[in-house]
Amino acid sequence: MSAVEHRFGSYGGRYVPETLMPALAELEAAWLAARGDGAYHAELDALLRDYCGRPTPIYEAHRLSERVGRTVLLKREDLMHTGSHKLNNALGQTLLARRMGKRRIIAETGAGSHGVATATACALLGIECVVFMGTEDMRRQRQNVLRMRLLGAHVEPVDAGARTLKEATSEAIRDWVTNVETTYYVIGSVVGPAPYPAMVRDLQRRIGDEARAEVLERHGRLPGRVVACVGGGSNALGAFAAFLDDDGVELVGVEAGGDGLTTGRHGAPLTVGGPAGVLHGAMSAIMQTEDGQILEAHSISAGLDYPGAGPQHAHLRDTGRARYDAVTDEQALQAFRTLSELEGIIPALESAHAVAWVLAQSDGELDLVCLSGRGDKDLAEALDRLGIE
Amino acid sequence: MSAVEHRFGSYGGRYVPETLMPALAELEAAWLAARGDGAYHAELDALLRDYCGRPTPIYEAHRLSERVGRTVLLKREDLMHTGSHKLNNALGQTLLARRMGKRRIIAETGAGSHGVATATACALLGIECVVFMGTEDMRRQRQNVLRMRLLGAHVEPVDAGARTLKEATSEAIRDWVTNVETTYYVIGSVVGPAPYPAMVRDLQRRIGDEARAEVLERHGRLPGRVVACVGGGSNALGAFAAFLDDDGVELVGVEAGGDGLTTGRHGAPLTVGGPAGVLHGAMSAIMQTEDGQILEAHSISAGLDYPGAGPQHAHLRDTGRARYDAVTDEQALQAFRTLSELEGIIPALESAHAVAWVLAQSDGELDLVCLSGRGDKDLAEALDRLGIE
Amino acid sequence: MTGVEHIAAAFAGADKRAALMPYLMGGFPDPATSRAIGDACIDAGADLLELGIPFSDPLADGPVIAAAGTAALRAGTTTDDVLAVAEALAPRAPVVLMTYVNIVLARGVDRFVRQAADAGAAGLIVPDVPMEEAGPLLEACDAAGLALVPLVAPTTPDERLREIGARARGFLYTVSVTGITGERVGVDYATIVGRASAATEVPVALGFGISNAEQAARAADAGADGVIVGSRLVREAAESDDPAAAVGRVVGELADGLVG
Amino acid sequence: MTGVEHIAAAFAGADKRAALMPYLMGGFPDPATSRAIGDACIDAGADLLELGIPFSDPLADGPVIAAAGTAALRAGTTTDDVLAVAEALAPRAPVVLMTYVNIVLARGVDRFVRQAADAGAAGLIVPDVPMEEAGPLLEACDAAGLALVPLVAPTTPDERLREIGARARGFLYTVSVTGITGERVGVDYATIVGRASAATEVPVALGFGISNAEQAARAADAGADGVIVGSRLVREAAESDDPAAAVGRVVGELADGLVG
Ligand SMILES: Cc1ncc(COP(=O)(O)O)c(C=O)c1O
Ligand SMILES: Cc1ncc(COP(=O)(O)O)c(C=O)c1O
Repeated sequence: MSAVEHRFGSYGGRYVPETLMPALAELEAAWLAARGDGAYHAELDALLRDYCGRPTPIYEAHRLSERVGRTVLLKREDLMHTGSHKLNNALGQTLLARRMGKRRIIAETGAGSHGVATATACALLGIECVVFMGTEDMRRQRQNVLRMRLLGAHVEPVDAGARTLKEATSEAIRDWVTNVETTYYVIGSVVGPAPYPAMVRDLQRRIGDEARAEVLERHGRLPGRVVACVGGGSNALGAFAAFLDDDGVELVGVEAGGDGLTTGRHGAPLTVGGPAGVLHGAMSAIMQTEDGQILEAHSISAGLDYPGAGPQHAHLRDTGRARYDAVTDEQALQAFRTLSELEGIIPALESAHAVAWVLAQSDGELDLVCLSGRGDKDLAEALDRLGIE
Repeated sequence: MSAVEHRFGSYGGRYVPETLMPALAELEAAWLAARGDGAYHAELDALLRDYCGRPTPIYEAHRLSERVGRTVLLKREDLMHTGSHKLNNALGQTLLARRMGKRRIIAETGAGSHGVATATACALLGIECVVFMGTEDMRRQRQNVLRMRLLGAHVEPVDAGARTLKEATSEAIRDWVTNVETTYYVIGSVVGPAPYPAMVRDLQRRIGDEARAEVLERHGRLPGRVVACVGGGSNALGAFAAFLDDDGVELVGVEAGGDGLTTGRHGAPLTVGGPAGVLHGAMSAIMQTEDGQILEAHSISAGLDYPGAGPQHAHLRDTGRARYDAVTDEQALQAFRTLSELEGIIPALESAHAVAWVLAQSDGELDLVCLSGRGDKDLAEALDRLGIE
Repeated sequence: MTGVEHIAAAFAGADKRAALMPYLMGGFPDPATSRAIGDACIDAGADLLELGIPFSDPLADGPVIAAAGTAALRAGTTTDDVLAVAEALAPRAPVVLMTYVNIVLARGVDRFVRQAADAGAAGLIVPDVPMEEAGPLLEACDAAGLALVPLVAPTTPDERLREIGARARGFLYTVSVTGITGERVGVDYATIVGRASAATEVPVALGFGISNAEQAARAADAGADGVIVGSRLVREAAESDDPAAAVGRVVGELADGLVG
Repeated sequence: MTGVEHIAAAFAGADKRAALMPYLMGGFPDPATSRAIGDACIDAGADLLELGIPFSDPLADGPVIAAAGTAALRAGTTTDDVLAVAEALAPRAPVVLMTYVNIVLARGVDRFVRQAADAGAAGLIVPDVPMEEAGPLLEACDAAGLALVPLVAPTTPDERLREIGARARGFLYTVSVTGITGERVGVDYATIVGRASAATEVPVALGFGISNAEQAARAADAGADGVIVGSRLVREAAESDDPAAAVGRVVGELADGLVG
């Protein structure tokens, strides 16, 4: 059994207050034990199948393929229970928390997908749940706030800074520092101090494993490209992980271009490529000032509205194994509409970034796109911007 | 190959304006041909698998089972693409419409589930779509109105009567009478003139077929009871159909009890059991005055807010093969909350009626409940009534 | 004289190129006024009357007639109220009741037919009872001498048209357009009437979408034995302060168009 | 004299039962005032100063200090501004800079440490750099004579406490509670201080949650070599019209509690 990676090249690490260090060590040990425990996997596998609806299908999007002149396959994480890939991770971690005897779970959320997923897993297992969420995100993802409350979770509003995911994450970490002995912190993406980036990736790599096997079986070959949106980067890394050794498969992470990279109003630290830095416990690509102050990200999509990205992505970028690009709010919005109209699939605004990227390419063959979630949560906001209704 | 049933005992038939009779004959012939055509089934099966996410899982609801003191299995139609069982039928009919060369599709909708499903199928196949919806339903299921519009469908507001499903259906039929040569009418439940009740049942019986096989395999026996909510009755009949010959399996249809059966404000024609009548083209159980005027139904759940039910249900009731009962708005609302809190599954308010019925029973073993849809569409309305937020 | 004979006599005795059959909604705007409208129609030259019994969910009706039915129901109109209107008008002209099947079923086919016949009605039109579902109703009507008038549509294939035509009583209600009742323009009547006439022994009356004297005249030119005008008159009744006079005036214009 | 020596001398020379170390946020409410607050602290009996460089995402700070940092940044405070405040105060008392690792990394570890040392700072606290990540920073600090002060928490196991204690420079920052900075009541200091003292050669300073003279005295009673007071003073600076005077007054009270 391999160790849990702490570093990916020079990225990653564990930059957290001393108070948390023993908790991280305990978590790592528990994860190592669970990872090697058949009973843990059996329970997780059964829930992913019977409760979440895995495996999710691969759908060949005929009309979209026709539009772009090549075959596009969609990995349908939007069909997961609760509506996004986030539950793969939240369920895995919540089962882990129960093994560790924790009776209280906290999480941060941006779009609300991870918050809903965590609240769902906590309801299922009967564990107390507190979700930190920026008040701006509470406004634009109100549907998910209601879902969390109905599921019995407490949504803790965070009113600092831009009132989005960065601030919610900081507040969750502060809560964890304070209540570390009773509390398990379910991080929602491949970010944070070790062992989170590796653990969340492993819990999400089912996306890639399923997709790789299915594409091979159905198409007799691997995809030319695997494309996924990158907020923290968990759906992308979950998809990429299975293909890392397949040199012929291009891996493309699509970040939030916001108003455009030149405006500074975006959420594309990997694409822009400034100096590395530390945010929320790990060294990685981040958006920052010369002095090292973290910048506010901007994206129409709350789940991508984050100035950092997972450390393994920064490493995959530096080594050239994956490439990162950004699409603007406007492109994502149009892709949101295009996929709805052409395929009858309303994607999450996050996932719409990956679709937009595919729509913008003229080359390639056999694109596999991770459709990380459904867009019900984004309807009001997006339709307002699209001028529908 | 058996003929398409026109009558179920004395129920069913084809009570429509002469203008539609040739169209119904054409439809029946097309359906008979499609039903026997491997290519039609191959395309439908592939879409149900890759596009919709079938088979849907059977989930053993542990905490709910503990609460009621026996095992409860949930057939997870809430995990279907678009969020309910309605797409099984809408997709099957839309494929049929394309075979028939129709370029325009109309549908009625109450909760919006069938409207969204039809709009989705039409987007997928590139067919024009008009959905009739009562303005009261447009208000309480606004989320689904937005989804339909985004999918490119035109939502036609119906302002007559109680402004709910009955009026929307009447208006759709009127449109069909007028545009019958170009237009295919996708009815959303096991109602309407023949061949609709039999055709929609056949398209929905996948629910029961999958569930029966899975329960047998996993539990080595059949369920003691199959429980499903009944609006028009398509999810219930889809579930029941596979078990009709299994005498030991009790079949229970749960209607909308509204404010209570004695108040007259409900949607429970099968349970109440007055004289049969004709609504929307078929003889069946309906809610009516002594003079034969159709009464307005009442239910918190837009999808059950209908004064009729499918003719085969009336027949199953009369023959004693199935039984019908009702639960009130308040019971459904509490079940909506209970399932959310105990299992992390937010059911559609329609489906919550079936859950409420199960919660109210003290006897039985191995209940199979058809969870016909997810409750995202009902959040605002239900939380308001529950006093959450 | 049975209802069937009454109708036949009215077609035969019409002093115009085609018999004129106004439609009125029973109980709209209220029972007494609907009776007065019926009288005014007869005074103005109507040869037969079609009298609607309002139904909550009238699938074959266009917006004008549907709204009148809703208003009649809201005002408390019952089936009995409309039968009473029929009874009052029947001595002056054949009254053909028009309603939906659930109204008939609610009091039972036999009882409904008997009461209609007792009230003096001459015929019955039930647009949501096609040939296949008509059996018991046709039997009961035949027994009571009430003419069960079937509808045929432009979509009805020839073969089926002949079957319906063969079973038609009183007249064949020929729908001039696909669709619901309502005023329309520019329809070719000749083909439609020709097809219907070839398929039946009874008179052919054209309805749905005829709203003025010119259209009525065209229908007669096309060979129709009767012309049914509905929405145009119901609209008049709905919009006027003196419904009977207003409807009578329009019926007079229509009658003029059919004379000579 | 190196920073390490400067700190050692301050602990050794403190005229109280424990050295008093106020925390102030550099640049809050503005650079000049924060300097005046530092002076007032020294005037009122502070033995050392902890000087915060504001950071946008201060994970270890409670709401009061976090808000002060946000205000300082919004007012335009830069790292250079705070180094200038340090430079001004350093001649009067050892100044220990406190900031987060990204601020250090942004200008490069070596450059940051050199500039801090050049400004006369005696030590550096970086709460999000635990032992495992401290390597290069410790090396650079040692080379510059700057004391890299580590933190230990109640959750730190004994073995780990000894490892950290062995590598502590200047003093061991002992966190009195799990959690972030902020005022708290009713914590048992004796165990915490005892454990820390047993694990290190350097002085033990207790911080997080100490907000009044009575708590400070209890910390001294428990054997702490130093007492750090933060949120209480920052709150005073935030709420008063004359921050320097107000902070000075509270520091005076705290100092009194540590005398005798
Ligand atoms: C549907 C969906 N996709 C993607 C993301 C971005 O997260 P990640 O980059 O970790 O996949 C989110 C975050 O909320 C999301 O909700
Ligand atoms: C989720 C759901 N379940 C059930 C129903 C009721 O329909 P049926 O009785 O045909 O299954 C609806 C109707 O909209 C629905 O949306």
